[in-house]
Amino acid sequence: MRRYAGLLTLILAVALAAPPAPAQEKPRYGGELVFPVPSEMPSYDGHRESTFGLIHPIAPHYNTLLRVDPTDPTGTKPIGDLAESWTASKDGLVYTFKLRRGVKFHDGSQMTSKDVKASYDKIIFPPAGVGSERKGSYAVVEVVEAPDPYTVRFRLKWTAASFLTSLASPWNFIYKADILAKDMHWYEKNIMGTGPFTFVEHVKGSHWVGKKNPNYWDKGKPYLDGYRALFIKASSAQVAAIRGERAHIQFRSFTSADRDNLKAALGDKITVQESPWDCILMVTTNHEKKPFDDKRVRRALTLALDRYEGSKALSRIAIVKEVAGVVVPGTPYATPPQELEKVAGYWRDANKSRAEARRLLKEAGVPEGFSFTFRNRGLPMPYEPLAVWMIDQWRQIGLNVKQDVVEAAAYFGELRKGAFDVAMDFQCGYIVEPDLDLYKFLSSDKNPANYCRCKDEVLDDLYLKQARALDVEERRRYIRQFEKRLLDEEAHSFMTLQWHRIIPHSSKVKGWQVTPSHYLNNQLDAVWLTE
Amino acid sequence: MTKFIVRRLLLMIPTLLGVAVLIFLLLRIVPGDVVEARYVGGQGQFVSVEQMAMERAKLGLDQPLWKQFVAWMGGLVRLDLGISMWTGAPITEEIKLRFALSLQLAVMATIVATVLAIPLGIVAALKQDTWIDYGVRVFSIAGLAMPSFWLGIVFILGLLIIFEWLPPMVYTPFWVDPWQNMLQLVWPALAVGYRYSAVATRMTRSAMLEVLREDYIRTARAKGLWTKLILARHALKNAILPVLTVIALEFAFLLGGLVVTEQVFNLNGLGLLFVEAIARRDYTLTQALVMLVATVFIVVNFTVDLLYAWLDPRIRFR
Amino acid sequence: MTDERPLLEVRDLVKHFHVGGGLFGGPAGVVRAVDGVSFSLRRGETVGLVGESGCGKTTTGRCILQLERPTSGEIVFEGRDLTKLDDVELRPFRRRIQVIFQDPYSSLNPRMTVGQILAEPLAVHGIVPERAKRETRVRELLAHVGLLPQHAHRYPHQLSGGQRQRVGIARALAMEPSLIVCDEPVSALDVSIQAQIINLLEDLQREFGLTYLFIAHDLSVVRHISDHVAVMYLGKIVELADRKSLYDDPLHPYTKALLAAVPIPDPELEARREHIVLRGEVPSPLRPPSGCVFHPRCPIAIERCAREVPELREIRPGHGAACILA
Amino acid sequence: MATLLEVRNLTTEFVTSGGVVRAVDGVSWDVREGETVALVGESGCGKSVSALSVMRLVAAPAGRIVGGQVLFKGRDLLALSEEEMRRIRGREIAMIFQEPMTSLNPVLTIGRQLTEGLEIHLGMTPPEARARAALLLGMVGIPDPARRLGQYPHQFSGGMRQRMMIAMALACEPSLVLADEPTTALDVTIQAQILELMKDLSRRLGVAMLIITHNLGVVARYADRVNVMYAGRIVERGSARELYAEPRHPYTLGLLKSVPRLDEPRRARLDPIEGQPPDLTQLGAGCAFEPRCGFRVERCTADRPELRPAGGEGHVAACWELGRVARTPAARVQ
Repeated sequence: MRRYAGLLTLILAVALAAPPAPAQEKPRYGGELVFPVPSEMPSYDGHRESTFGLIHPIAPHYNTLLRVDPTDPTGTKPIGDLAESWTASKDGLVYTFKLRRGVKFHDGSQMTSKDVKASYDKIIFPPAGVGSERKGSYAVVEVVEAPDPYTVRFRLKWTAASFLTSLASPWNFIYKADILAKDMHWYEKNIMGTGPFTFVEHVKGSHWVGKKNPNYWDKGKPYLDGYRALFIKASSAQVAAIRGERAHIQFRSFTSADRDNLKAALGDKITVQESPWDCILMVTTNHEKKPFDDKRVRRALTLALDRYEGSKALSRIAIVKEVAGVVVPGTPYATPPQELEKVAGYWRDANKSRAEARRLLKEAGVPEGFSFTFRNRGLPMPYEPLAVWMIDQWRQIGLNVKQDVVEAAAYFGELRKGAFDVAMDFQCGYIVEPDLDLYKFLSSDKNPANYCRCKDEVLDDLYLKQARALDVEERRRYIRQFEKRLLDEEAHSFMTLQWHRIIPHSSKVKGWQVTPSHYLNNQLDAVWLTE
Repeated sequence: MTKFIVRRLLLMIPTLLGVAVLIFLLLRIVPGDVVEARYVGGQGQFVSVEQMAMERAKLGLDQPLWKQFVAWMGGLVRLDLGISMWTGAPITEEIKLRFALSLQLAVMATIVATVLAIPLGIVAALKQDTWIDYGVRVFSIAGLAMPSFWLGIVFILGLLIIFEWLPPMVYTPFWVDPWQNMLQLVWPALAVGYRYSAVATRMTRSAMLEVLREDYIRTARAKGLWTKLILARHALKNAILPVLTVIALEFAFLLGGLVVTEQVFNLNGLGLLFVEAIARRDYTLTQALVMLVATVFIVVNFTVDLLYAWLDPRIRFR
Repeated sequence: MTDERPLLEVRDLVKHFHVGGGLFGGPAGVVRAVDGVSFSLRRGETVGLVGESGCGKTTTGRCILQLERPTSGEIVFEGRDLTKLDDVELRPFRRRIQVIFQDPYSSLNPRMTVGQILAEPLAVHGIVPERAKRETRVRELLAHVGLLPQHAHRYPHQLSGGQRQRVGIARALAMEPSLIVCDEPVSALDVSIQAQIINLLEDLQREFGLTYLFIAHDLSVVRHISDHVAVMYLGKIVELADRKSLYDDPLHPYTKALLAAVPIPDPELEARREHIVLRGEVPSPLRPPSGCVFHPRCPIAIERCAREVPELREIRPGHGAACILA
Repeated sequence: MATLLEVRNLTTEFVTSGGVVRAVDGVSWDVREGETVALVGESGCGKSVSALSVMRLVAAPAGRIVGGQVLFKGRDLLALSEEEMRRIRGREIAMIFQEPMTSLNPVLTIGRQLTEGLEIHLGMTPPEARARAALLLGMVGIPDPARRLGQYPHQFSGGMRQRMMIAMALACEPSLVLADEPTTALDVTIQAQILELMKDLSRRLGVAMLIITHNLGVVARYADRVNVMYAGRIVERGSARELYAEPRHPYTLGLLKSVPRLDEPRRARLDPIEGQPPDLTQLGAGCAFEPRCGFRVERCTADRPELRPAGGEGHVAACWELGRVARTPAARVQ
């Protein structure tokens, strides 16, 4: 097992270090990429939905204004998609984009700036009765302008470090303005994009088929003749599909056990790509419940968790691995390990942490054997193993914790009502960007999705500061401060372990790079099959 | 007889109404709703309370319960199932394909079960307490002991390891490509049918044993009839009645969906849809599915009664 | 027979069953199982109720036992009209009227020993509350019905038919009843055993001053055991008399036919006897014939019989018959 | 009259949880052409099993015929193949059962159940068989036979069903009918009808009959000769007149004395046979009736008496104390 772990680290290192498709290999044309999708989209409208079940089958039909560089393993570098180039004003409040020419919708019509404007207006300023999932994350935008057919201009209310990245959101499909003008809901049930693949069919619960767009603006692409997404809910059936070579790749993640089985069965026919995953389970305390209003108690809770040992054990059985702060490790704003080790709960010496935790509890007047209920969401992976681990960790500092599992769909309703002492919470990013990752921890009155029922103006202020800091180093500093305050000093919420994404795919699949987000890199324009 | 049929048909209305009220209320007692399920969790942090209220209003979830119920009933009366709260698509469209699959699987599994159960049951009864009987009993107990999804996994692994082959992953309707269709469905039908045959086999065996002990069988033998004729004409028609009930109820259960088996074979059937509809708090879809399954049960029951009457004159001429 | 007031008086008892019908139709009908039956039992005597299956004799018994609530009529037992009492008020009376069934096997719990079967009612009704005394009482009861103490440990299936019927009798006796309804108590038993049980019933009657309503279809048995006999046909009593008068000189043509139909175990006599064989079968109580219900099968029926319903009238002192020609 | 059926030393055993039971223990009896013979006894004495053994319908595997011969028209039925035996059943020897309610198949029409024997044994075409079936129903006194053929057993009353059973038994004009308690389940007036019908038909068609019953009255009225069975053996046989007038076996005597009779003055008290019927798994070496017998002597416990002459022509009884029984005043029953 130890030997194996070493091997995994090696695979991981390779995966993170080098793109899997070396430049010298010449892409081959043709073939149909088949991939299982573990979830299915409710509607087709990316602006409205939030499941990867939409991105995986639908992203290949569309382009976005910017996109995340598909060859960047950190998934953080915005590059142009429909935008050919862009400039930002000195004050950082105006962004001007030049669009590519000759981009056509699948119906043959030309894509122009009015389509981009209409799409972003729908996302940022939806008319009454139109749902937009991410309206809140574009609060900075004052107006979107289309001064000429190939220019789009965004005017911002304040400076935003993350603005370009946020335009690379995989959700922000560019729709056709004429269609939106007639029916804002049209895209919920129809597909009409500019992407590398055109829509063929969708059979509910069964599959989704796309075929090559011969008139794609990026000449020479896509390489595939088409793709077929199979909606397969059971992971065993997904694994069987890969195992039986009925499918090439599943873009979300498998477990380490699945990876090992596939590798054992198919050997070289399987290539494994892994990455830290921009999803994390964290613990939220309810400040309205005693003694969790006392930060000494909250700190004790996080100090009790020996994350380094936990990582070793849990990574074998659950889809978690990396010990991380508020930002995914390996990405530009991630906390360097030596700094992370200074944060409470991340000390290398677990005994020291536990002693400190016990001291804090004693100081706060929490008796030995104090018992409380830990609310957990009724999902097996990775909620269950993590909770079991934490309860054991807490037992070691003299706390007696009972788990109370609530069915998944009812769970957050309960949290919102504050019906808990300490609870599991969850955050998953579609792009690695501190604005998205930290927003969760704003005061509860600013973000009701922060269930701590707490107010922390210092954190709110730090959030704004990092969001507006255009200098990378300055922004890093604020993020570190934010992290120190959130996880250590106040410990309103604290992290468990970073999820870990494992993609064992057919070795025939080339031109696809794993990133920390399973929402990214699904346009499939550069993906090809060796045979 | 006509009166009997009309009466039974009319009795369906209060039964279904009762089911409707029950499922309507049960769904709303469970915490959480479709808007919650959709926007909260993962990335719901950017969704405002106002937007959630708007979504609820759009789905009519802000209406008083009785109004929601009346609206639903009104639709049902017009045979309009409404739209799914989750996908926004008409429920008929959501159910259609899955129903076709579940129906076909149920029919096939029932055929498998019947084809296995009736001959095996008869043979076991005729050869009571011989090794043939024990063999049949072991076979059927094994069927009961093995969950069909487990048998399904064994099938899949077997096919994969021995033949390096997997059944098709995607459902092809029978009328489009019968061969592909069969290649996919024959395995789950065997796995499920085998399991369901167990009960029917035992029922056939015991019914047959019971009938063979009846006085009228002795009368038939005393008349000097051939053994085969006694079995076919005198015994089977009597023994088949309880078997029929078992098989019909199994058929109704099968049609209600086989959640785990569907997952194992990746079948796009009603079972998974059902589970997902409930998990997503898709009230309209769940309600429609419950009504569908309830109707199926009632209709199957009714059909069994009619078959009973057809096979058993004591009921027909009551 | 010392007490002048009858122990039980049944007046104009009617029991109708509704069949079919229901929420949305189906052929509804009324079965007139018992249609105006009156008779009385004096303390210590036995009244035999004879008739063919479906004549209403068992339903009459069930009404007296309050297992069925009569449609109308009175059942006066020990001075109280049972039909007017509610369940609570009935309870003491239920104990005082016991029943012996035809098939003792199906009326005995197969999972209880004879001792338990007999002790249970003693405990439940608080007749013998102490456990130790109950055992003594069970032994006493077994002795009364001619069983041995060790039979208390047997299960019903370990007993012969006659022994089971003895247990059934002991169970009825345990309640210290004044009236026992015997519903075909010997017809399921072997010939050689029937006589034992009949003798036992007679002995018990003398010893405990019991009153029997003896329901049976076997006319010779009824003759042996009864003081008075009522003959029923299609829900009605067609003839009612003391034993001697009824058997020696039956008045109703139905009674005559019944008596003639009973084969006598004497080939010489049988060869000489005149055999009246009744035509047809008992009509359905759903649609009883008009007039005298017996007229379609009656060998002496005249045209009037189809119109007039004959009343049970006293033809001779203490001998009534419901026939206009009697 | 020639002997039609002769049963010699027939022995039939059943395997029960209590051990092997000899339900029929070396029994011999015969039926002559056109005659009515009775087999009388209480439940479990082996009278029904005797008849079923003749038909070779003893329910296997629990029951099996272990010895003896059944000579029918000179052929030993026990030596026939199953197919040969099948051709005899219903064609040469027919059987009528006790329970008309359960002995007819509830899901087949009366017509179907009547015609199938005709089609198989007599090779009739369906229309021919149907015509004959209607005729048969008429013969057994079922009105409107053509319509009734299309009906089901539950639409018939008990008496009508038993008529139907008789019609079925007589369908192929057999030479022998075995009637197992044919009237026990019926009401007195119907019982009389059915017995009259059977007697009449047997006389008219010249069919020999074996009537199995526990009812001594029925026997007295209809049988020419009587066999009394007790615990699997025949204990007395004789002509009906002699057997009733001068019973020689204590059991026969006891039976006759224990029933109340309408033709005699009411007795104050019945004379039952004391004790319980024997448990066939617990039989000793002696006479099975010994524990209940008022005439028993020492010898009865050890030695089983065989049938021996007990009076007139063909009157035999199996008792060591025949003489004493004969001298008992009560033995002259009337």
